[in-house]
Amino acid sequence: QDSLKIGMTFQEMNNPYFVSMQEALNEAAASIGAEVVVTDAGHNVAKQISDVEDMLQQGIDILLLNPTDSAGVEAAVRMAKDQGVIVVAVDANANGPVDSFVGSKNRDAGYQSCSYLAEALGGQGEVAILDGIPVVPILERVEGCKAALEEHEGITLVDTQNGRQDRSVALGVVENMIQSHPNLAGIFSVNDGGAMGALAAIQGSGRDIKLTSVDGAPEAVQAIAEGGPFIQTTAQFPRDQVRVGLGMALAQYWGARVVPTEVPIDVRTVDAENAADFSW
Amino acid sequence: MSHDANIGAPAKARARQSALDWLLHSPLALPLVGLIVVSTLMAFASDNFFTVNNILNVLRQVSVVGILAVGMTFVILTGGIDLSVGAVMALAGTIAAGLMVNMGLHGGIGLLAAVGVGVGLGLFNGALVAWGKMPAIIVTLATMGIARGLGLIYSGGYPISGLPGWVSWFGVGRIGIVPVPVIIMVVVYLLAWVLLQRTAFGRHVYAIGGNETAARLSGVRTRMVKLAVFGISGLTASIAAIVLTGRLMSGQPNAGVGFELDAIAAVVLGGTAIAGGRGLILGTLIGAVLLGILNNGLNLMGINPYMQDVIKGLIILLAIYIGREWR
Amino acid sequence: MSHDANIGAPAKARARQSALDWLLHSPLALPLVGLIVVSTLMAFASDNFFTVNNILNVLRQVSVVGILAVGMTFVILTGGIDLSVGAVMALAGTIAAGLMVNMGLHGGIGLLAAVGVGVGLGLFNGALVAWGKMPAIIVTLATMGIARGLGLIYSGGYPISGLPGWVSWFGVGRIGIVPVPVIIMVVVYLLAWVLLQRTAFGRHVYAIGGNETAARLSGVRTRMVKLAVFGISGLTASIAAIVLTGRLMSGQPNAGVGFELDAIAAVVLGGTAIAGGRGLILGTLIGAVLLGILNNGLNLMGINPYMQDVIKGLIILLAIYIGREWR
Amino acid sequence: MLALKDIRKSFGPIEVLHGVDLEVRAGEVHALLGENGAGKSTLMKIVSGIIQPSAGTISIDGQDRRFANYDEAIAAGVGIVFQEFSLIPYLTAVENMFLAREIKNRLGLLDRRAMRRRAEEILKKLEVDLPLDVPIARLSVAEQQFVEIAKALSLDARILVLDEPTATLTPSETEHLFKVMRELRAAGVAIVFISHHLEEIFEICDRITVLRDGEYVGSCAVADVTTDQLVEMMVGRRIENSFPPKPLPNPAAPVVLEVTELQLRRGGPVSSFQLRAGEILGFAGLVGSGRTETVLSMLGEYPAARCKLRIDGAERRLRDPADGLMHGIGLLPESRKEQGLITSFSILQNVSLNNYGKYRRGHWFIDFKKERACTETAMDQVRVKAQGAAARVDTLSGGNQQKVVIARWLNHQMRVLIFDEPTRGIDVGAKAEIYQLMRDFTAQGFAIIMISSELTEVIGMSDRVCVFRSGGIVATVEGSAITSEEIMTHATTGKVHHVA
Ligand SMILES: Nc1ncnc2c1ncn2[C@@H]1O[C@H](COP(=O)(O)OP(=O)(O)OP(=O)(O)O)[C@@H](O)[C@H]1O
Ligand SMILES: Nc1ncnc2c1ncn2[C@@H]1O[C@H](COP(=O)(O)OP(=O)(O)OP(=O)(O)O)[C@@H](O)[C@H]1O
Ligand SMILES: [Mg+2]
Ligand SMILES: [Mg+2]
Repeated sequence: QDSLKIGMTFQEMNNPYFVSMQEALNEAAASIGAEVVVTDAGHNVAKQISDVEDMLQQGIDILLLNPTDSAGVEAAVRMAKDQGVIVVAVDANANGPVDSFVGSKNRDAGYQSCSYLAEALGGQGEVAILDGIPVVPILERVEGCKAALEEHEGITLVDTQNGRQDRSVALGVVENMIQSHPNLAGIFSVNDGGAMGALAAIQGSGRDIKLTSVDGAPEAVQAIAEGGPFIQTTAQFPRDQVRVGLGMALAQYWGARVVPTEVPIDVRTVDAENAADFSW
Repeated sequence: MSHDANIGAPAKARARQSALDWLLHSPLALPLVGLIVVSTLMAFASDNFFTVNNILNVLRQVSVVGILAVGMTFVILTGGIDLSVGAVMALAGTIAAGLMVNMGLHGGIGLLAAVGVGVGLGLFNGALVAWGKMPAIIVTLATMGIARGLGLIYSGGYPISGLPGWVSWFGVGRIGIVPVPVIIMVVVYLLAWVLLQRTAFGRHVYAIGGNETAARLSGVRTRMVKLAVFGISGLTASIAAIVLTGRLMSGQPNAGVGFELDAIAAVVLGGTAIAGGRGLILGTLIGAVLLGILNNGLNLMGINPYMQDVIKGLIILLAIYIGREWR
Repeated sequence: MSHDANIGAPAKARARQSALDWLLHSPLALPLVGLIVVSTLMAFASDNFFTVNNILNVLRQVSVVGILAVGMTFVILTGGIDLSVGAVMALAGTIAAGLMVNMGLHGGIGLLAAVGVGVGLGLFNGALVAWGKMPAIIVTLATMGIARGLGLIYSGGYPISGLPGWVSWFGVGRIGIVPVPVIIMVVVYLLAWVLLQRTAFGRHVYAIGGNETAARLSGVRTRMVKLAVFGISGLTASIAAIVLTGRLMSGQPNAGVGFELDAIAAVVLGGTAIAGGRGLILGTLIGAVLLGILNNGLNLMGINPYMQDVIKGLIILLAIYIGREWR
Repeated sequence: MLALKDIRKSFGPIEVLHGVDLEVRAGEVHALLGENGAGKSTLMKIVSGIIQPSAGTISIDGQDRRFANYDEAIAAGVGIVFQEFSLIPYLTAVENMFLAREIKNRLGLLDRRAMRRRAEEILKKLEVDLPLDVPIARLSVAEQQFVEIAKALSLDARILVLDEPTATLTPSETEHLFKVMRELRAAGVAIVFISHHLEEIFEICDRITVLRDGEYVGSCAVADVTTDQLVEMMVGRRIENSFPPKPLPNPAAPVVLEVTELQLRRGGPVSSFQLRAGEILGFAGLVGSGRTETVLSMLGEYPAARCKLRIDGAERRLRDPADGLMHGIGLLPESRKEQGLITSFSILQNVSLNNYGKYRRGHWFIDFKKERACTETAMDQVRVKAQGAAARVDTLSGGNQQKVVIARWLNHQMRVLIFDEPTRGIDVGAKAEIYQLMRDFTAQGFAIIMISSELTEVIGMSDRVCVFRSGGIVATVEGSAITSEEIMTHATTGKVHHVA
């Protein structure tokens, strides 16, 4: 048989987070002489299932699955397993007989960012959440954030709006948030894409509002290093996720029978102090 | 297909009556040429393309948009448009899943509820267009927002999973080797063909798209017909919802974003005039399959996803450009 | 506005000549009523709404879609549609940013490149529609995919940041207290008004939407006019790209997804007939502001985002329904 | 059988029918006469329930009736052929005829064979041979008119309204129609017939009712009036000698336009003709003989298999009508609604549509004052009856709409005008004015091609006549040879040379 064939389906690919994942995958695959097929679901579960079906037609051996939606891709997981393909979920888990799941501790990430925000505000003031597309990792971040905020008596959550993780949408949404809450002191964005829009809105308003987020995207890290409203992001490790994920899959490919079903990847705070040294 | 059915072919073709001639002047010429050209290209580019397995695979992938495109064809034939189909489908699927999972209701009720939601919203659109005299594009744009919002409110943003196993039959089941969604799609197309070509209602659909005032003056109940076509669009959206729910095994309030554009593309690639009055349902099926083959083939060829958008766009343009000569 | 210029208002209004009367029979009546009703509602619901600050805020938010809607108005008046504006805008912005950042070219060249990309793609659409005789909806749908793909290929999926500081002037700068994007938008509208109401070209735009065959047979160069309207749509997309790039301070290949639908909604809410031939550019401005106020007001009121979609949809329906009486 | 009493109708503040009476008996053909805009079509739309009267009563067989829509009128036995077509372009003739009244089989599905049979019967009665399986958009205007008539006949109406059915028919086709009308009359059907062709009135009608400006002028038996009296009733004045005198032929006049080779489609005949300065060149022929297609091909609007033409002796290619305009060639199309007017525009905007060069201010802008002044002059020239230059053209009567399109071209300095059925639907008074305008135009050294299916008009106006048959010119007649016999002989039996 010819060389090992790895398929990876991404929920989206116009986000540096997933683009860097793909880069790490290509490097890793090149080092073992494997072939890589990549698809972009564009946040569309139905397309993601079709993409997986098409990859199965191409005879992949390993499927790295970055699900658009955990429940929705179950059919794809089952189909892959039926054809004897090894399935590892990356970044977000998938329902069904997944061999292993490698992903960030998203609840922790939300918790860390919002604790940081609350402390930076001295435990006092109004904060808002800039929500995103309702998928499990994002919902977990919001959950973690709320838990952190509740630990501070003086902090009130005054608004939750959806920026759809999109810079241009978030910009408008946060502008309105700022208008409607004259005392707003802090914003938590569920990801850096939305945070960059929020940052533009805060800077445009000239108000003193602190911003935290999740991801550790290069742009965000740079903004944090420069100082200003964007004070912290809880970094994930997309390259490491895919490296570990591929490792899990390969282990099984080589015959390992006891592969960890879940490998949580730690997250780490990036703020003005360590931003200069951080990159994915 | 009979000649009467073939609206849009010039007189000369009839006179000569040869089948090839008829085809060349039929509105199906474009879609067929596109289909053949694209399939041939794909077959050359990828060994995996022309296998029974992959062809069934493509048809299964096409089924959801293909079913949506049936209702869209009715609406477009009357000169309207329905931008809400994707959102209505998502809402219908979400509510059906919700009723089955959260309320523990019998599955049949869930499916009925899906149909009820789809047809209900379709009739809502239709009533506003027909009696409210509002432009379809803006009515259905608004309904699209409303349906998405309702779906998210109903589900709280979470997808609804934990459906009874039999639901997956609609999405991944097979009868013989033929996937169930494909069979459902074919049945829907057959019914649509009968309705459009063999009933008075169908003639009225074409008549309204051709000249609404004249149709009304001739005694066609234009408002009822418009109400009905939007109802049909809602119905096909809910059938698509059932198939999709079976495929995703969950209710997804966010599913089907942009499917309305795919459905429109299928209809127009299928040779139906966007201004209404001319077109064949068979063309829509070919258009939908064409789109499916593009998606599938480009994936099989392992083309960079960014590049796929560009190539897909160019091929659609090319297909329409070639087809234009035959009109 | 001169009466002669006011294509689409019925004759009677002219005869009586009272301003109120004219307004009631003008296609602007609907958008104005909508604007007033919605503003009043918002003002009651939120104290923050009727402040100078917030009104400028709304106008600034509206500017991008508002500028896109100008080109869309031209296209829709001829009976076409342009679904590619959002994607063309994103591509123009991305390429401009890329040229400034990666190639270190002078900023002016970046802006020129944005305009070049926008106008170029617009003319591409226009040529296919006018000479290729292809339906606008499908041509621009294909261009939308192509432009998005090209943007992603060019940027590799990363946003392009690190723009020179002066670029932000276009997005967040102010002259006096008035934001620069608002000024740009107003200038674009003024130019469009002059073009549509004061020049032969404008009349030809309306004529093509009213009856293309008649216009062509009487010697209007319909193909050139169609080419031009798509070119204008590309131009306004590139102007919107400059404003957006200034607001985001980065080139975003995936910016503006769905903006084409917002622009269409603004045009139609503004009283322009989707079939072409009738409408006023001022209506589009009102429509765009109306949409902006809805977004802003619902946010100010702190309404659950899912609920906002529903309310927005219902208000749009209501506005069009009320307006319909005046047509 | 049908009696209308004191019918009034207002559109907004303007009353267009000021108390009109009409009585039609079973088994008679009743002519409804009046100038353009007199209110004939409006009255007939009231009879058929398409619009509602503001006041007055309609009674059928002595019973008061009120129709909320056309369907109710049909149920009461009323059928109408509209002045403006009410056909669906992409449906076939059969489908159009049975639209909303389809014959169904036991399953509720269409019984297409039965409908086809019935359609063939009706068309046979009319002695027309139409392709039945083709979308009617592919048929000529006259063929469409027959579909329209057949559609009304298929209703088996007891009261049949024909609103200018002959405007698009040639004499022989009109004869077929009259034959059917006579049969219907014998069967006791009451027919209301509207036409601007007075000789037709005398041929087919039993009694007449005349309207003038929405006023009821009177009714009488046809046998009791002369043409002159009739015209005077309609117009309120006498009209002399409708065709202006022809100038002497001038063989030395320069050829302004020459078509050296024109083949409409491969395998068809190749035609050529010359148009001289100062002449009116008539194009005669039966319906569908290719006159319209010939001029549209010349202008680049239709793709011809071959087309070579010279303008002022220089070889030119016209890619579209805009090129024609540039070379001073203008076209008045045969179907005003589909091809002539922008119905959402005012009269003013329609007239100035292709002539903004005239109203420039600066390089770019429209001079509204000048535009209005010029338009009003042109409107006066053709006597458009309207509330003003700002009125929307879709509120005008059919004839007035036609005049607006004529005004558009008078407003230009054109060297060649192509008039395709210029007086279709125009009343006698206005016709004379249009004829005079055409002569004035050629007297300035300009030239006109006039396509007309009205033989008297062709004979009365043309200096030379090209006769068409099967897509090509089979003969050109001039001077005293221009007689109806000569033209009809060529049009029906002329030899066509097919060229590969
Ligand atoms: N919808 C309308 N709104 C306003 N005015 C109208 C409308 N329809 C008709 N009119 C006016 O009513 C008058 C009568 O028109 P009508 O069409 O009945 O004339 P007609 O006698 O049939 O003329 P023609 O011989 O030219 O067909 C005209 O002055 C016309 O402008
Ligand atoms: N749009 C069209 N497409 C195809 N064939 C057409 C079209 N219009 C007309 N024809 C056919 O072309 C032939 C010539 O039609 P044309 O309209 O030029 O005739 P005409 O002599 O002007 O007669 P009239 O105008 O009185 O109907 C006819 O046989 C007609 O059926
Ligand atoms: Mg009339
Ligand atoms: Mg003709």
